[in-house]
Amino acid sequence: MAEVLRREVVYLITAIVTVIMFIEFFFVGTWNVAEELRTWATIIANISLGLGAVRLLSEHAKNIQKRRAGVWPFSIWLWIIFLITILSGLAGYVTTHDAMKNPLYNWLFRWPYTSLGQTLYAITGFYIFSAAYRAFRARNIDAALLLIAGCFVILTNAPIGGVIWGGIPVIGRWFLDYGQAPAMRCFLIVAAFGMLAYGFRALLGRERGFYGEVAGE
Amino acid sequence: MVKKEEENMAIIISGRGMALVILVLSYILFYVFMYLGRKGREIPVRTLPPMAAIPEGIGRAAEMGRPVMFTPGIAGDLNDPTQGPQVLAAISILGYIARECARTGVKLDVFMPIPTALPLTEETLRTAYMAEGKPEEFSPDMIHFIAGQSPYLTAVLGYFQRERPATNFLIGGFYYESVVMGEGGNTIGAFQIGGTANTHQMPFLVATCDYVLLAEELYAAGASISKDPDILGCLRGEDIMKFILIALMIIGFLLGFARNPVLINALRW
Amino acid sequence: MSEEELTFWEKLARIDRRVFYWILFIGLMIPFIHPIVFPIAISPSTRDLYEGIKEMVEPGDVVVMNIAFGVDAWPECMPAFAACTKLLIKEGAKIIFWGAYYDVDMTYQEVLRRCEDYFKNLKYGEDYVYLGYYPYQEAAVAQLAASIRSIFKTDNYGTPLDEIPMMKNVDKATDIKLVLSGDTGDVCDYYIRQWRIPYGTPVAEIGIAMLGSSYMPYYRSGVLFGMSVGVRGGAELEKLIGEPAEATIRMGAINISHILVVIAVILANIGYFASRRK
Amino acid sequence: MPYPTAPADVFGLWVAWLLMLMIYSYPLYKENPVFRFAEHTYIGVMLAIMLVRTSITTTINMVAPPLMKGRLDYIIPIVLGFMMYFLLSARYRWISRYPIAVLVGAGFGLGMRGVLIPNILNQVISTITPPATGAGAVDWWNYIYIAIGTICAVMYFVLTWEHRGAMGYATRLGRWIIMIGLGAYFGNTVLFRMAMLSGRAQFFLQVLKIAPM
Repeated sequence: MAEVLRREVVYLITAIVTVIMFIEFFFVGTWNVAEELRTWATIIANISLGLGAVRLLSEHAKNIQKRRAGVWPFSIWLWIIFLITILSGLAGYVTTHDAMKNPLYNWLFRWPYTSLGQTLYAITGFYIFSAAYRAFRARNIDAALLLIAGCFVILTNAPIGGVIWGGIPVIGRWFLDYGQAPAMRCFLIVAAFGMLAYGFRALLGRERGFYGEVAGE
Repeated sequence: MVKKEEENMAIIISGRGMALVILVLSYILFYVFMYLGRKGREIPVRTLPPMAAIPEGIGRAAEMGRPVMFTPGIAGDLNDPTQGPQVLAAISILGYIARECARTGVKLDVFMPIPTALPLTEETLRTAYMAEGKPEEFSPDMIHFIAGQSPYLTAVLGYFQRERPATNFLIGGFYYESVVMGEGGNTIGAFQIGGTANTHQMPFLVATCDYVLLAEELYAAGASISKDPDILGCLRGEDIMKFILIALMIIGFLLGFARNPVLINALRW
Repeated sequence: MSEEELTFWEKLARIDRRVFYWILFIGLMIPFIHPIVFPIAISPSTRDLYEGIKEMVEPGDVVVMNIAFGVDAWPECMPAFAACTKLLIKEGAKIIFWGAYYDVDMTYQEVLRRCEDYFKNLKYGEDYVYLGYYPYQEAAVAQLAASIRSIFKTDNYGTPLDEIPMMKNVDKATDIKLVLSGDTGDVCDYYIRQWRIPYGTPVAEIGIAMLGSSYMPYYRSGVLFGMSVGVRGGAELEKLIGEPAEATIRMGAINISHILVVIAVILANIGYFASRRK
Repeated sequence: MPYPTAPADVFGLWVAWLLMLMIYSYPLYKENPVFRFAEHTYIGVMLAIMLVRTSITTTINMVAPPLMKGRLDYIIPIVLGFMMYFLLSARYRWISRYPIAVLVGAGFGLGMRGVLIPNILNQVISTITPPATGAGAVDWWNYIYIAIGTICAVMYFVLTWEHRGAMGYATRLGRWIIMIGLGAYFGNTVLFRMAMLSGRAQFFLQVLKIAPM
């Protein structure tokens, strides 16, 4: 019985929810239950973040406890800044129903948080540079095509490309508007089938890899 | 929904009929070939080099005495329609990686930024170590959770240079972190296997990883290792669907020269 | 092969990446000290966006501006977003702002600041309204299409939607003339699937450049009526509405960085062929 | 944003500037304690902000109004959400599978129904839609290129048939088409990344008052 509860019932719930989503999509009628299930899913996902928080904080607590070399002082700092941020945010929320109204939380959000976000988001600029440097080498026909398409598009996006040679934006635009279309279309199509098949197996309860059961066993 | 009065007799929402046909047809084909596969029918499958390279990557880590890193990207939660299935497929592959690691005694670090996927990841690792007869080597501490995309990326970058993993697996639903992790991994000379179905991240994984699972290959990866008849059968079904689509495209392409919209209208049904 | 054996040309293929990083970061600063402006051509997708808005929007129509980018993506997304806001106001549209990012408040404030001259003649609640944050999920976008009030009971400042003049008869996707979505992720996909397909609401993408590639099939098949591609699209829109601003200056930095990338790629290939000949 | 004047904001601006340099010490130099400090600051702040914003504020906003109206069914997702925490108990870990089953079901259901029209049908339709009347030779060439290219690229992903004979040629062409697509995509992304990085370079100068805010 316990086994059934642990496995079959779980697969059954997955399948039922999937089918409800299908029915709502294809068939005429009002399917409030589908909408409600989606809201539930959102709520569940939101609540589950706390689980991650427990994990993350306990990992750093262990770092401190074991005095892990090179890391533990930073783990202490992580705890401190976490507590400051969450307490100020909660204080704001409890008193005014808006965490942002707490000046400390607002400051943390406005300066360290957004700056770090922009910084990390922009760090890709460096890495895409060196990735191009390493990957765009004409080792064979495949790589040469990658290189040619990439360079024309790069020079097209920068206005200076058209100044260097008038043909660059023409060719580059062709790559952007048409040249890449078949590949993108193909990825969309085959990824869709991949998902349909994967989802189908999950629907039948035959794809259990992600439920911790090793495939093919 | 947005039904007009006069269409109230219809059962299927207009414009979605053909979608239903595709869905049902695919499912029938999947089922038929799964059934045939179970009956013992041989279905050949192209080996996927990235999957074949997994033992090599883990062997490398064993030789160098360094850890292996796995991360599924942070594109979306499990209930996200485009990313969720990719994350699940990645966790399935993680199961295989974890078994290899358990067998060879290589330390495995999993960076999992998706809280809802934590239980599945833990279960997968636990089962993998159990299957290899080393349940005592599993610990939930192998799984590192970090909330938020950019902090997760920072933590992985820091980890790269502090622990210097020998092999990185970047498999799952990625966003912008793909290029940074890929290049960050290159800096420390790691062997890398990537995989995603997000078209916008494929170029970066292709540029930075040694092997990449693209689009459908991510979902099919299990087949090339396990030869599981269910997965193989589905693959055969998918291929037949592709041929059907190709046939439709050829017919439609030729009709296009005659400007005959009959097929297009049929597909819009 | 040890360092000593490498010829000059071969070393070109193995330059330490940090050298590039330094050159790049310093190079990117130049245009902000001394602007470098080159003429810019308008791409078809931007033109379709511009003309689509001009054609479709009649004074009084309600449109949605979806903020699906964070503060981190301002340099890329904000110019086009601000330019579209200006264009919509010129066309007499009533605008609903909402967003799927934590920091949507800051982005909204910045939009107001950048379009200050336009907003000063408008009245909050009658000409534009800010509803705030909704969860970054397809389910939420689907619900917004069915009923805005199922997600937003009030605007961001606590006023019930029914008490806001411009929201009186607005609740469903069909009440909205069009949606412009500034994205860094795939929220526009949600609008395509949950608004465009079932309800036919026109949708256009005004987000980051890489989405230009992934949404190109949608644009080509007419699912998106127009598209502005990243900061370049922003610069084009600024030219179309005749108000050069941030994006126009930023294109200078784009010129420098793109040339640097191409130079690096050329060096890499010279080095690669030199070492292969050996 | 205008250059701040309030002391707290000026301080914040400089903190932001320093944190940026701390993070960039990683690519521009290497991993070091300064980077580690910024890394841990970010992880801690982000976790707290996400908890406040997502787990607490949004959840309460989503759950409280219907509960107040007597919609007791909204207790279910809360219970399901907390069932996730059974992961922390060795004995009742399996209970955490139930909420996940709902998430996985919603993900697959929405995912599968969502790909049929935009990913499959629309792609086929736009591949076989001929150029409008009055189209020139270039439009017809693009029509042929996209159709043949898409067909060959899809063929490249056929996994259970050997790529031999005519199919071998088609799949090789498909591979080239895919490479062109990836290259163009890569090139296009450079624009976005550089725009972002230029934003940071601009910020670097703005804080020093070399460039206007």
